[in-house]
Amino acid sequence: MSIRKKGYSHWEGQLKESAFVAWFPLTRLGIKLAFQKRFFKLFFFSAFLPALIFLAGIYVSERMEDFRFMIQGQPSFLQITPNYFKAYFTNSFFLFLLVLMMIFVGSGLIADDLKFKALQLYFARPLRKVDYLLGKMATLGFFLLLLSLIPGWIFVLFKLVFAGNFAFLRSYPWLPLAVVAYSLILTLFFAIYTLTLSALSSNSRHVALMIFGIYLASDIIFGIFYQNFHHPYLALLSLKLNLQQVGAALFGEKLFYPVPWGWSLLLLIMLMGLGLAILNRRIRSVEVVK
Amino acid sequence: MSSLAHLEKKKTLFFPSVRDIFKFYFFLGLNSRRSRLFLLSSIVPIVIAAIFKGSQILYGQPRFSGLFIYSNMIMMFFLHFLILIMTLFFGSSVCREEVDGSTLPYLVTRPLHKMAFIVGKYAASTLLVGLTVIFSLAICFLILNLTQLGEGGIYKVLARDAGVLFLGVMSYMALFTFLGIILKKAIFFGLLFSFGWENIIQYFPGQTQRFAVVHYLKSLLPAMTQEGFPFLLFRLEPTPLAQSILTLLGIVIFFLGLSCALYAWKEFIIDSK
Amino acid sequence: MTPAAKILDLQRIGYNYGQIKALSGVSITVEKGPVGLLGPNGAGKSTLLRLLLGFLTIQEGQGKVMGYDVAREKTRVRQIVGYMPEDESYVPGIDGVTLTALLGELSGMPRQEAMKRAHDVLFYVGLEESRYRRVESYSKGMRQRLKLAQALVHDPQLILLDEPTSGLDPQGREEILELITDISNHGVQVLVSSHILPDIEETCQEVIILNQGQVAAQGNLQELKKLNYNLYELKVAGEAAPFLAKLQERGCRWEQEEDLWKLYLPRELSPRVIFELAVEEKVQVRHLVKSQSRLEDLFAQVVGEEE
Amino acid sequence: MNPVVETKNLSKYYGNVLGLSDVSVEIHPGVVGLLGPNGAGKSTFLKLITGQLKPSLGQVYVFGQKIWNNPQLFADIGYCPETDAFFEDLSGWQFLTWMLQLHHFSACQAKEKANEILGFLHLAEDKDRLIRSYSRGMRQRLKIAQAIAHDPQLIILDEPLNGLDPLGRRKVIKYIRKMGEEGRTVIVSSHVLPEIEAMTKKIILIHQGKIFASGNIHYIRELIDSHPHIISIKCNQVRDLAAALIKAEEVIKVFFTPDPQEVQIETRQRDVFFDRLQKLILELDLNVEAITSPDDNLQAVFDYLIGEK
Repeated sequence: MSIRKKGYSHWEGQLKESAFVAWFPLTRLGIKLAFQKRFFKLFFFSAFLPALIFLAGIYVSERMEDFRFMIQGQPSFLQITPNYFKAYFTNSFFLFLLVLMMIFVGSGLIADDLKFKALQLYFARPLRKVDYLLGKMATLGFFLLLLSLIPGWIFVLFKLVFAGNFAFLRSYPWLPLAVVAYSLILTLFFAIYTLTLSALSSNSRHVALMIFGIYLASDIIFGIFYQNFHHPYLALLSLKLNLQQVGAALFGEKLFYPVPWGWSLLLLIMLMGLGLAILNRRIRSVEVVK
Repeated sequence: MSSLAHLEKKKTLFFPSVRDIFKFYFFLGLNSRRSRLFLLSSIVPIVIAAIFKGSQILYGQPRFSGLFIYSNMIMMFFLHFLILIMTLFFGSSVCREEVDGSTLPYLVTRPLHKMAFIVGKYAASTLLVGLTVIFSLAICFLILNLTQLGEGGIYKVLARDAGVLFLGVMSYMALFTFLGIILKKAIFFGLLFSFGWENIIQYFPGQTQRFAVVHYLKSLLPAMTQEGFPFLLFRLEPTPLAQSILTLLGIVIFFLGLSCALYAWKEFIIDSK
Repeated sequence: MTPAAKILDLQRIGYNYGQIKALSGVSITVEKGPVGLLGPNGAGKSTLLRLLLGFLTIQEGQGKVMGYDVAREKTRVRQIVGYMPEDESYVPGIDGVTLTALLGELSGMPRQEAMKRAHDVLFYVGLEESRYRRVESYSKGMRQRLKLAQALVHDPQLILLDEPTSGLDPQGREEILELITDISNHGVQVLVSSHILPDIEETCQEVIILNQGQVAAQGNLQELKKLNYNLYELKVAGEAAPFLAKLQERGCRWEQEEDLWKLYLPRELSPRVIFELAVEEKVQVRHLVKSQSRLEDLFAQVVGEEE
Repeated sequence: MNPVVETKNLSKYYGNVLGLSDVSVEIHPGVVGLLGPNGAGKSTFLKLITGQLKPSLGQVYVFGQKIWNNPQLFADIGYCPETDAFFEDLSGWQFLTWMLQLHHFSACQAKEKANEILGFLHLAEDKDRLIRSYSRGMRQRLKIAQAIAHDPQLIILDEPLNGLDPLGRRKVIKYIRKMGEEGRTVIVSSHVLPEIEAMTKKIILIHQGKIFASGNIHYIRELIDSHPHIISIKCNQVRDLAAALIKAEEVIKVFFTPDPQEVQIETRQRDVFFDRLQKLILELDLNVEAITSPDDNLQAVFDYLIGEK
């Protein structure tokens, strides 16, 4: 018989030397915390409404005959072409939904760690700054991809299923890749945007105000200028329009404004770079006051 | 008790308390990092105005006159965006900031009239935001109307707009002060109110729009040309001038009074961290 | 475990926060714990710990923790070191087990193992009943224990404890100190940083005294204490003044500290004289300790009392 | 004389959580130590007597008046909260002058008083630094400064010595004693027993939201004199001493500890015992290393009262 001795006991396991996904526990935590928020579940499920509506549209497009009595003529928007995907991915309401999602999930991600001084707990572990950021970004990525990548592929899949043939994919073999590319750009941009603002303040409520305010302000400012100058390059001022431009280009559709979409992409990448630089400065294991 | 006698002399008067609280928070508002950041956002319209003017100088007469741009774009940017964001930040912090930051004990253990705290801090925030906004507005105005500064009539426009913005700041600040006392998530509900409710309700005809603060503010401004402003489109059925001003002041008094009463009655539990 | 490795091997470490000098020329070698890091507020204790963990980058000199270079082998150091920070720090919204397991996982433990171990260490620090409660509802004492638990979750070879008893009541303090001693007895090296002297006295054999960013004294606690003067501490019941006056006639020097008298007895004088005079003057010696100069005196002597 | 602070059947519940239960005390000028473990209700009590919380039941009178919603009383009250919170964007000096101005002092007077108190608490050098850059000890001293800067008659300090180093502690303790001697009322809460002991003999023991005892330490000691005292003696010839002590009738128990140089005895009559002990030491010509009473401190009283031992 052996008796478990009172007092400290050692752990007999082996620590993983270098974990490729060292950041994953942080992601899991972020997702868990998001679902704990009041009203979040309600918001989360209603965020899928646009996707459901578009999915219904795909069904209708294949059963046009059955719905003839409801729809006069041959509505162009029910042609399932890349334009249909552009309509889902670049509509303002969808992007606004993503912003709201970021406010819910992301405003406290770093701000709360700063407020409750949790960074020193994390960084006392073999966790690098990159791991920390990846973990936080993956949390946002989870929600963003769930609203962009997943519906996009489901649209493709259901189009094939409803049609019963691969004609659609044969016409647009690159479409699933476009969905991936655009989803990734959306996700990366929003994740870095949110994290940067979240790292700027330790009060998550102010972060929420900034996430919302900056996004909206950039669009309003564009509106004001465009009203007067009618110059298409002004579209670069609006965060929303830059995303929409890139989206339109990736789906091979007409751009919203006649500006080379490369500029928009470049601008977004530069903003992301700036965000990462700020994050690198702001995330320290201990606050050092001089 | 010996100290009682000399206490009698020092009655806590409401107005001196308001004055001291006001002075403190005005100073703090100018000196704290967070509030400076939000006050700085009032530079944005100045930059916009400067760009308009610059392009006018470089490329000649644009589509719209300076005064038109001022009253249809800059003023609307203030009215529909900037003062909302700023009052939401300052208003919801009036009480919540002290509770979250655990600084309330320093204030409630001073010989200050209880309601004076809310009134004083409200006044400081309102004046801070109001002055910043009016200052920024005036600069925009001057920039855009550089060539017409000789015409005396245009200053009336500026005075009127400044008045409207200040009234707006006063009423929104009172509303958000109240929200900050009753709600923990005042910012979320404030955003919902100011960019959801206030916008949507303008599109409804009849009496419905009278439930939005912005309705009364717009009633004070002349009807606007609605030339292709999708985000400003609304169907205004204005309320008479005097009635609008009275309603706005009523909103201020109502929400400020409610905030004071609630603050004096409620106890705030600061947990020891 | 590498038994040969010294816990600390620091050579002329310097660190400045901008203009402010935090540490300069700190050289410390410690073979074996438990070791105490002692010094007044602002002496540089926390800075030193932060340097050891690589939170701050060493500006001058070099250092090794458990044989690993703190500048170049940060990840290794952090894997075998547990850190209990001084300030309140936690992740709100989750319970104690989740938090502890999360941090275990971040140290490289497999998920299920981390969960199991989290339960174990929480039991060990005495948080078994509040394991499933949200950490923000924890009391001060419980948070302190939680911080200790998370420092232990990955079974480190060395734990760094920054002010482990700050803000605790006597009972809580005693329990934490007992835990520290127990951990140390089970082969984990311990470094305690504290300005509370009895904390160090109770748990450590080695002590390093920091003052104004420099090492003021270092060595074995017992030996450091012996550099003393012939000092007695006593409390008396009765009229103390005439008794002390008589002692002074015999060549004693005394100081009063609160209700305690510190008596510096000339070496040639036997302590018997205290009792003789006490009986003579009808006072009672209620408390007498032949002090080997308490750590506090050592501290005051080394650090120097400003007045 | 009327008490400075008086509570009658004071109780406080946070929702259904007990904070304080049925506390009736009278506090007179001088230093009073409020003692109890974490979560005992000390802070709740202090918040109630400073009117930050509304009593669930009972009354609080300060200077003979109800304190809740009676801010004019604060002209003569100083309060040092336990929480480490500040207006971080101000410098220490700005913070103090503004707090003084909230006492309706003129800017001039406020500056003068602020400078004086900062100098006294050794913060003068750092007065223009932002509070966010202050060290823990500095923050603590600043917190004490704002409580005493306006020269109040009633000073309420919640854990004032937390985070101070020994030298800082000694200074603050000295100052607290001085304020008590000046005839002010100082209420200090702490869970560190020797600190309270160093400040005052008047204590209030609080635990589980209730007052377990209040009064002079010695008075409390007498109250519970049925609790036997333990005295430990370290010397050479321990066994001779023990043999002699066994015969003494005031000694209840004599026992040895693992230390071969130590003997412990238990007695209910300390006076008689110590007289005998001194004589024995001289008679037997003992070389005494130490005489201590392991339980002669607040901790023992406390443990005894709450039944921990």
